[in-house]
Amino acid sequence: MQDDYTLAELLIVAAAEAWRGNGEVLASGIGIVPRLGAGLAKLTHSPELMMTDAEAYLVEEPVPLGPRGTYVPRFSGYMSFARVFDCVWGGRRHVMIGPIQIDRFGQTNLSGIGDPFKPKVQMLGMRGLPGNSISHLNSMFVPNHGPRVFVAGEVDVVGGVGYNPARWPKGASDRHVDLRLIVTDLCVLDFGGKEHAIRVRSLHPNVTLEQVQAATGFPLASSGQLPTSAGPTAEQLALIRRLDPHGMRATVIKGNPSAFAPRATGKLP
Amino acid sequence: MQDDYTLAELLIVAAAEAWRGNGEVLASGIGIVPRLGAGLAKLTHSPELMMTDAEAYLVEEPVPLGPRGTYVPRFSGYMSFARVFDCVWGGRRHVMIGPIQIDRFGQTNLSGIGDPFKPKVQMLGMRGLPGNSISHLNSMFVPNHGPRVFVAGEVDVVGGVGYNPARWPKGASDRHVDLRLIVTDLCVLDFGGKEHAIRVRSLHPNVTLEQVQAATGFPLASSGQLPTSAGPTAEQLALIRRLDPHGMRATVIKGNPSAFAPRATGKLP
Amino acid sequence: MFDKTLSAGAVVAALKDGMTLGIGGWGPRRKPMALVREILRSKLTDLTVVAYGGPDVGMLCAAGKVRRLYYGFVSLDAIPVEPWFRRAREAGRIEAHELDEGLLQWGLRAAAMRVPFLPTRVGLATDVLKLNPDFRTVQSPYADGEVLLAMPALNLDAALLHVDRADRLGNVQTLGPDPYFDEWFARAATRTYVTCEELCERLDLAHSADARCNIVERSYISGVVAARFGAHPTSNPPAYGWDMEHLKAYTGLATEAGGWERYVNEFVSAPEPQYLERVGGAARLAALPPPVF
Amino acid sequence: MFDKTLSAGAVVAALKDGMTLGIGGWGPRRKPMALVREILRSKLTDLTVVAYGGPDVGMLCAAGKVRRLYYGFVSLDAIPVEPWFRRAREAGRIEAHELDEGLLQWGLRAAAMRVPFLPTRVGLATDVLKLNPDFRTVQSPYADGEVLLAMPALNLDAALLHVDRADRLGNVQTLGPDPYFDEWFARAATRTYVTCEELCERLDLAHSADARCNIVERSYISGVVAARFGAHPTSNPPAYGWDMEHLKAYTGLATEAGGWERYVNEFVSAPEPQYLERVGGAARLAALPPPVF
Repeated sequence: MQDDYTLAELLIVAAAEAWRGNGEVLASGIGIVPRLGAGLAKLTHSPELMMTDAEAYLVEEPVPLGPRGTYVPRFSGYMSFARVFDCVWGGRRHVMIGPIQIDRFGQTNLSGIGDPFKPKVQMLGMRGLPGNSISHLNSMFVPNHGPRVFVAGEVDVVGGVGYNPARWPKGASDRHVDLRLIVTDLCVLDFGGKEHAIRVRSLHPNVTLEQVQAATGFPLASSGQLPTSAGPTAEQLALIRRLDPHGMRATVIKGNPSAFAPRATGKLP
Repeated sequence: MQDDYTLAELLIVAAAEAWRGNGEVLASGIGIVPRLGAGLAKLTHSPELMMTDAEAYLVEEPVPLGPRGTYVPRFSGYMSFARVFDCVWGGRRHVMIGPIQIDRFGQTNLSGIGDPFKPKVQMLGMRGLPGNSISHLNSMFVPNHGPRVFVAGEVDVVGGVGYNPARWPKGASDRHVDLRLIVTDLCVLDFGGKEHAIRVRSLHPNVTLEQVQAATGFPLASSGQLPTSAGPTAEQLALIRRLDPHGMRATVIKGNPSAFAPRATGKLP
Repeated sequence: MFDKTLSAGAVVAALKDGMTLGIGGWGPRRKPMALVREILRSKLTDLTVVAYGGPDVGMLCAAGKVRRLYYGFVSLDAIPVEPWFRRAREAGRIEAHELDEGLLQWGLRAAAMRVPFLPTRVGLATDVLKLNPDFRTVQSPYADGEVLLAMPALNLDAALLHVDRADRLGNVQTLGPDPYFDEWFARAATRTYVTCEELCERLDLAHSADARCNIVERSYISGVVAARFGAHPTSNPPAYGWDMEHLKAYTGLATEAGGWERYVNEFVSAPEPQYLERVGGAARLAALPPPVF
Repeated sequence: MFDKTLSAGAVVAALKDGMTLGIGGWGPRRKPMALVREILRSKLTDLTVVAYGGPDVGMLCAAGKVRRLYYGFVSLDAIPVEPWFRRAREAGRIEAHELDEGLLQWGLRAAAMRVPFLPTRVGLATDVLKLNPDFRTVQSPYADGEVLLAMPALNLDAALLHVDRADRLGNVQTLGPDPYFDEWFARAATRTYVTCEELCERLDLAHSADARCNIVERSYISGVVAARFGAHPTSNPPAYGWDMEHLKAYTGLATEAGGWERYVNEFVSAPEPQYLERVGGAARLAALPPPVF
């Protein structure tokens, strides 16, 4: 019974762990899984987290995704875009976003593919990546773990800073840089390797380290026996359903597979 | 009949002239005469002036002084203290204040008398003088023209900047410094002398240039025949009464003399 | 008193080729689209645009009006990448000064405070520096000696905003939950023009109780244009939501040959009253629901 | 959930000698006087105080708690110069870092944004530089090359604020027309303690409609103290005005021998409930009229 959950639901639980023990920070989950993860964290292990209604107000009860029916969010505080930047620069925030590229240094790209002066594919732009990454806790979500995301060299456009000494001007301070988790459809990574190298922290069910390494453009650190990523408890699953009453989490991973579905080997897009 | 006005009323009219032709600036008159002057300017020659309720809102009709009875100010905009500084630094303001000392450079002091590290008399502090004086139009009001106010050397504590080259660090910009009028109980001064020297612009009735010079700690510029400062017209007087229904202007100059009262010569406190 | 009202055409006539324009709002939210459409109808060109971009930026790019663009993103929110902006970028047609979102407002604040720069860590160690090769660093003169990015002031020749209410004197109010950075666009600009849903004779007489919704004092407002639904197809919360149906059709045209000409012919070439009819008329627009996140 | 409520005594016990304290409010407006009185009752000393000063600063000076003071003014408004501050200054008893008012908030913003300084023209060519000999200038790295004052961050160990409403989680609201710079004191501080007129279990449940009155997010609020009339004798608009009768008596004592001891004996030595009785009780305080300007 307890094993009756989807991969997306497992990812939500894994994402929620990013916000554990952060203290009182604004938990910003951008996208369905990160947002549900933040909400789950607040409703379980970390009630001190702050959260917005995804518009301009703070709430103490995470707002469910999608049409709200009769549910009306109640506001405990104000968080306009202007205040978001004050919050970001002040450092009391932890955001999880889905970059289009991540490199071995943890540098991230949301701007585009190719030459930034004439991109092959223009994406969103820098958005808040430079500010987020240099100011407060950051985590990432990757629903399609592969070498196009985890690139072999540097990302095409560095939006979010990482642990790449060559990028830092002399005298500049990286003291607030603190990259935490990368939750992917294959595994959970962190920056616990040597000199903040990206390290495998846990593998999702039926995923091998070799599969993960093959899907990654750079060598991953890992140590000893890797645990299997935990799926939701019955309580967590109930909370996830409450936070996502319309089942939008089913759209995150193609086919919405069970967490225990067999994986194709040599996954290379 | 038209000559039936007090010195304070003449000073209000003189103060109002400071705001003529400024364009759309926040007119801040600190103290009874400057405030009434600003209100009079707005109600007559300069309706484009902005004004506050002396608290946090902008009004289009100057708020009368003192208890308001049934009058309720109506607000056209917001001007919190935070926004005042944004307005000041942006430069679209003209303030008239009453410094305790003014020197030949137009430098002003509201902080105290004597050594700033152990003042003989502590006054208000810098307040907004450094920011006002370096950012936008400034005028001054002196109800007791004498050498204690118009000091021989530099003011004891420079709060408001002036045209004193020795005070400006190399590379600093004084391009927004623009000192306008000084309205005193004897005369109206401006900064139209050589290299912004303080110059007599008009004399109040029954006041001579010699009296003014004798009451001033530094040489004043002046040129040709000096006009007599204009008193209020009947219309202006009616507006002044409307803006000051409780007659607070009577408290500004000791004894609330007529504008035409004889002056003691050699006025030296 | 005095009267700052004018037509959208008069606003655009006051703008000059080569100017730096700031555009208020945020993505597909409260954009001064009636003024943007008026620019599209004009010969104005060679613009430097500073914006948290939405269809305003996309349309100006599509029409070839933009030479240089300062932006943190250009997005329609539910449609993550603005399609016409994407085309212009991928064609290398605009000089793209991509910025962090917070850095953009910092540059506006520098201009507002009339300082040449404001320091920050944000942008260091990123390609913000590659895309803005004129940016310099500055060292703290204190014991820390830290090297920071000196974000230069983004001085604007003009800012364009859409607000809920304005009066003839230039007093303005926005009623939505977030004023975005409109205040800072105005303070950074030599002149600011607003369109408004409701034009009042005097806001102090009509809406004194909402004075705290005044986003910037009227000394920053040079001109006021009455333009009910002037933000369409972007949202103007809480009055109306964005028009996703329209934005989807607009997006679809970006991958069609002659798509922009079709959009212009259908929606831009005729004056504003016809535009409002062609997008469904007042009753439909007033009923556009606010988006739910 | 969690609960940040504590007593005024516990707040003061958490403060240490030599700390830098920021105090919110403005002159005789919305000062956290219940916390100031609690400091007066304690042995806490050797403080660096940053404030737009009113009786908070005056009382701390009178009690010899202040070693160093950063201020733009210290005033009771209708009584232009705070009398006890004046005495301390004229006796040369405090290290006075007199600032321009705008410069003070600029230093708080620098701390809030965690940059070592923010540039400005304000303070150049004035004795701000004499009274703050540690201040340095910085040169713009751009073509203008302008030399500006580098206002250093005013980093606070703790900030003390008074608000209208707070909840146990640390959410706060102020209802007056002007929030002053309380937000920036909080953001500049490692920890912030607030007193509140009304303590709620949950502001989102009790006063959601006023959420825009939230001056800073609760991550900046370390502790919440229930203190009805906690701003007395300063004003807490719109709820109550300042107590000019009390402030006049307080001012009168400044020129009497043993005046401070008398003030302490009469008003400070007994705990807060007695204080409120001695200044006239709740009915009188609730009826103190707002000042008219």
